[in-house]
Amino acid sequence: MKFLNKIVSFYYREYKLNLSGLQDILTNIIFFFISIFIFIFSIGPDRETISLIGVGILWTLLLLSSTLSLRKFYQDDFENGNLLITHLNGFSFGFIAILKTFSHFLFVQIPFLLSIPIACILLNIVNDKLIYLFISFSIGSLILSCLGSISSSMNLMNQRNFLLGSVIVMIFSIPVIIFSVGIINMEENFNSLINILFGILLIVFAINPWASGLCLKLSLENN
Amino acid sequence: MKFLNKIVSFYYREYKLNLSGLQDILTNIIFFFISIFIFIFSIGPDRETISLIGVGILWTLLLLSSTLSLRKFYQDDFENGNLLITHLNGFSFGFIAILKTFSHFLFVQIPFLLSIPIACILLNIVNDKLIYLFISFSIGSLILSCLGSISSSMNLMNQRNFLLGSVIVMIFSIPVIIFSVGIINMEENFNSLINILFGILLIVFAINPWASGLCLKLSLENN
Amino acid sequence: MILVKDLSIERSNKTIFNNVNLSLGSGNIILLKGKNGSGKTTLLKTIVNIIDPSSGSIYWKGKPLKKNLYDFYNHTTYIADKTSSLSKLTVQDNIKIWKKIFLSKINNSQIESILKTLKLDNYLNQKVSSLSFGETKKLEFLRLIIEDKKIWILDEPLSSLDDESIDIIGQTFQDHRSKEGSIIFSSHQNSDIGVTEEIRL
Amino acid sequence: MILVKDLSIERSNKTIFNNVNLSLGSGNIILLKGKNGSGKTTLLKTIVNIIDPSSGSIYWKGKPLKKNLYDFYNHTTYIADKTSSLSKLTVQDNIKIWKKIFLSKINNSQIESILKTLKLDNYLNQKVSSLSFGETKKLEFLRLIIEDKKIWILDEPLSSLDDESIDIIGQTFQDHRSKEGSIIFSSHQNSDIGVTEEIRL
Amino acid sequence: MMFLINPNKFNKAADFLIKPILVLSIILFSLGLLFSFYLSPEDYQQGSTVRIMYVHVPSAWLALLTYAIMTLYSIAALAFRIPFGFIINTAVAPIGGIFTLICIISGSFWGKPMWGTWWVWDARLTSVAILFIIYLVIIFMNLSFENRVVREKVVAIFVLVGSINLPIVKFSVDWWNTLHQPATISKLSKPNIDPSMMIPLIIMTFAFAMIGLVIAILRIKTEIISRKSNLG
Ligand code: HEM
Ligand SMILES: Nc1ncnc2c1ncn2[C@@H]1O[C@H](COP(=O)(O)OP(=O)(O)OP(=O)(O)O)[C@@H](O)[C@H]1O
Ligand SMILES: Nc1ncnc2c1ncn2[C@@H]1O[C@H](COP(=O)(O)OP(=O)(O)OP(=O)(O)O)[C@@H](O)[C@H]1O
Ligand SMILES: [Mg+2]
Ligand SMILES: [Mg+2]
Repeated sequence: MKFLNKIVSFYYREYKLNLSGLQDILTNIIFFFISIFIFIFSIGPDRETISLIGVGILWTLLLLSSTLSLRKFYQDDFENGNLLITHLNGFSFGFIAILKTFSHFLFVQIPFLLSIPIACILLNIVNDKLIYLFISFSIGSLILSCLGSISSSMNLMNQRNFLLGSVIVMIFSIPVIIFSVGIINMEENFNSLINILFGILLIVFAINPWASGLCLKLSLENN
Repeated sequence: MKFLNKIVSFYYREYKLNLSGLQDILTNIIFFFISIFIFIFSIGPDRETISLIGVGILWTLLLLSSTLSLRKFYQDDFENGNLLITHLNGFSFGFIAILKTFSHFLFVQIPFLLSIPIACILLNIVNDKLIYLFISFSIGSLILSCLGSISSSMNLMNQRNFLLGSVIVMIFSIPVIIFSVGIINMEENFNSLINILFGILLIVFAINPWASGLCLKLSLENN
Repeated sequence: MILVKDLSIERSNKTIFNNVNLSLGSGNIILLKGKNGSGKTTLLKTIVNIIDPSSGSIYWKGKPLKKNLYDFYNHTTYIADKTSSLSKLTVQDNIKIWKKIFLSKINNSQIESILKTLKLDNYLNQKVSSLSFGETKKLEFLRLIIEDKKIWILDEPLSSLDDESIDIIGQTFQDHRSKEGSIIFSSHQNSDIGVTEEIRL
Repeated sequence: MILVKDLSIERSNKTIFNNVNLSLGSGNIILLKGKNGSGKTTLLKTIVNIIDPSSGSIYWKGKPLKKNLYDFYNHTTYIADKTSSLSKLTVQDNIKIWKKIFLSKINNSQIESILKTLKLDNYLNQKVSSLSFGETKKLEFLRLIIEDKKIWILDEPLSSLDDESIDIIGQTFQDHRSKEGSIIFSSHQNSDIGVTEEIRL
Repeated sequence: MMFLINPNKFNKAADFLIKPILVLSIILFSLGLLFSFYLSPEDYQQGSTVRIMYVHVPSAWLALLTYAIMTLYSIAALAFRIPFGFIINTAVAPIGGIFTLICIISGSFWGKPMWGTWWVWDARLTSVAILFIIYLVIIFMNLSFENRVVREKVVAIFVLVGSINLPIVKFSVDWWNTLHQPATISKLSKPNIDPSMMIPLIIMTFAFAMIGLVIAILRIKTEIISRKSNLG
């Protein structure tokens, strides 16, 4: 009970923090929409092509904008000592990683997921695909959050080369992207593909607390 | 002479900060190419489609990279007091803004511009467009640097209305980019279009030191 | 309750200190002294298990610390030499957040009275980033009251404070001691704050 | 050389201080004292023209400061209450950068000897982020030597330093004074560091 | 064979072997150049551009081989706690990266006359490009992580995960219908390639391998030294 309460208050804190960083989220979303406009303009008014590549574009933009927010993942908490406080407050580093991953999903990815319907209208993606899109996007963005957690905790130990973490995330997300784009275009065996995606999610989800936790501990030790 | 020397050492410092060597520039470039890969993976290997949206992809990535680095623009220097030191070292705030904008252009945008020719090979963009592309990209990225300077200096003030302001500045980049994307596809009146782009550059370039300088001064005052 | 035995620490192959022993019982106030770079912060961090010692061991209630870590954390407040309040939020918001995350049972009037003694009551709606250095530091001490733990581990709590505030902190230390609490803190200053033991590094 | 006349400052409609007067001539060492939040940092920031005063004026060499700002900056080193060294870089890199940006004519052997007296010579290749709090603070003082200016404006230079380092700083202050330099600094501590005037806020 | 997993033994073996290998590599390389530029025939379809093959194919093979070696050593290092594996990873990655780069560049120069473009997004080319990026990331990880113990583990894990890409590179031509030349030599029983091209190819492959080996030995030796003095 006490533990549950602590988790709730953890999210209260995250909420307060993210709200004050509203600008970052807005910047991400604006980036997202500007990019969509860019594509629409560069392709021209040919609606066929747009809807053909729309899903791919959405996926790429999802990935890119989650790299945009990677720096926020642990960096701030690490620098102002709140990572340590949270640990001393009774959360193991692995568990902090899980909490933070969800928080990233909640406060960064969800706003995106919500803007997907609008993006679909712009990109002329037919309505009956929307539900597939949504499911695959939710799973995919959770995967991205997990990968992001790992790479940005690694980045704490490597304060010089910030982009390296993002590059690693992106390499690992290539298979995810291939599968997820495939899902939309192969409606018949939707289920088996989504299962694969789900499998990937489970794997990264299991690795995440272990890997991120280790990196967090080491980076605090060396600070 | 002394002043010139100081400018040189300003860039020495920026260099040390931004790039702890060649590897950082290279990581930047890798990031760029991986993003291209991801686009290709999600869109599919069809050469026609790729060359159709190739320019769009490049612009999106340019936008992404400058959004990614927005936070580095003034935030770090502001927080660790180096903004103040630079000012006390004899640079007015407006001039600091100019220097910083160029530094952003140098260390963030230039690596991109340099990798554009290779990217064009990968994206199957025909050679004779390359020169147009290059010109419009150079101007466009300078515009983005100026807008980035304004918006991230506004962001320093950390007050709700200014947060919104910085987002609005971001929105200004929409017409610029859309316009520049258009340039490539309208080769006939390239010259007149590039002149318009150049005009926009001059305007933001003139506003930048004034607006950013003011924001920097105010944010230091209220810190 | 805390027992440190023959603790040695190396970092990047440099020995920082060797064979430190200390024991912190209830009602003790231990002052760590030493030159800059002598390893005070390192020692305190080792006690809260952020840094692994090269040799030696730490016990909590007779058991090795690592075995019993979260129970130890449950009884400990650690305040580092940097402040942890969120500078973008107001003082009030920070207090609210602390109250939530530490599941504090302190009621508001108590907090108000403490804020008043610390002279922070006028700044409730001010952003932490615009507080003076000392005020941020004093704000940090609120955590001691909000967390309400037995053991306080404080890194340079007295630096940058005016004499009046130091007296208030000293008062708080004595209160805590009379409630069987224990404190270990580092400082460069000599103030008579009721220290029961002094350890030099 | 610096003359502050009837300076008052308000922030967010709160008066922080009223009618402060001071004059800093060559060879003067002024100590600012006052409680936490009394406005010491604010006063120093006003003197270096980061904060605009609500009323009153500041003169530099007889002329209003604003008219003559960059000449003033040319003669002034300001060290704030936060450190400005870049924590990702090593001590050596930081020194190198400072030497470049301040166009310093100090040669390396001089810097080495200062590093030795400050006991920082062993840390040249260590990242600033892994230095102890006091060591970072001492590193900051190198700027005084590297910049080599007439007027030093220092915000709480003595906090978190051990007695030995404080003595060294005191020595440096006296040296500077004998070279007709002037210093204004704030502190909560009472150390006999050769202060010529004390101002209470 | 202990010299393959023990730094000290490796050092001794390397001191003994390095000169012969160096000599051998010089001989093989000049021989290979001679063969591929003067003694081998032009292809009736491709003309003299076929000579690119003698650079392209060996470098491609060695790029793959290097990664395979790194994978094996990563397994050894992680599963059997043989720290020599970490040394190999650090030392050998740049060599593999350079081979991959040579493969890509020579392939592009070959592709321009053959396919009409420098680059197409077919499965083999894409997977090789990813291989190159994986090499680069490994190199940069080695350069930029500060904590050596963590860095080595992270790199080794990354090498292992990245090895999924290896079979994709190798078999992409069989699995998918691609533009790229299918394997010709792998069918050992009956190579459908002319012996006059086969000989220079094999000589060049060995020459490349020997050159790579010389650089690798030197890099491994410096790596061992820097680990001992704890500089890295
Ligand atoms: C940038 C473009 C290219 C890349 C990245 C590339 C990559 C590779 C790789 C990785 C291999 C080794 C495959 C294996 O061991 O089975 C290979 C072999 C080969 N490549 Fe390429 N290649 C490229 C372009 C070309 C072109 C344009 C041609 C000629 C039309 C070509 C002809 C060959 C041949 C004949 C082999 C030997 C196949 C064998 O005998 O197994 N490649 N290439
Ligand atoms: N990661 C590290 N690598 C190498 N040396 C380190 C590392 N972290 C700390 N040190 C060194 O350990 C020593 C002890 O540091 P510590 O912060 O414990 O000192 P301290 O007693 O708290 O000093 P102060 O009074 O200045 O706060 C310092 O000399 C510091 O440079
Ligand atoms: N932007 C602001 N808005 C409102 N009040 C402010 C602002 N900035 C500073 N203050 C207030 O001004 C007062 C003076 O702050 P200052 O930092 O000058 O104090 P100080 O004398 O340096 O204290 P310390 O000894 O703690 O460093 C503080 O009470 C602070 O809360
Ligand atoms: Mg300390
Ligand atoms: Mg102050």
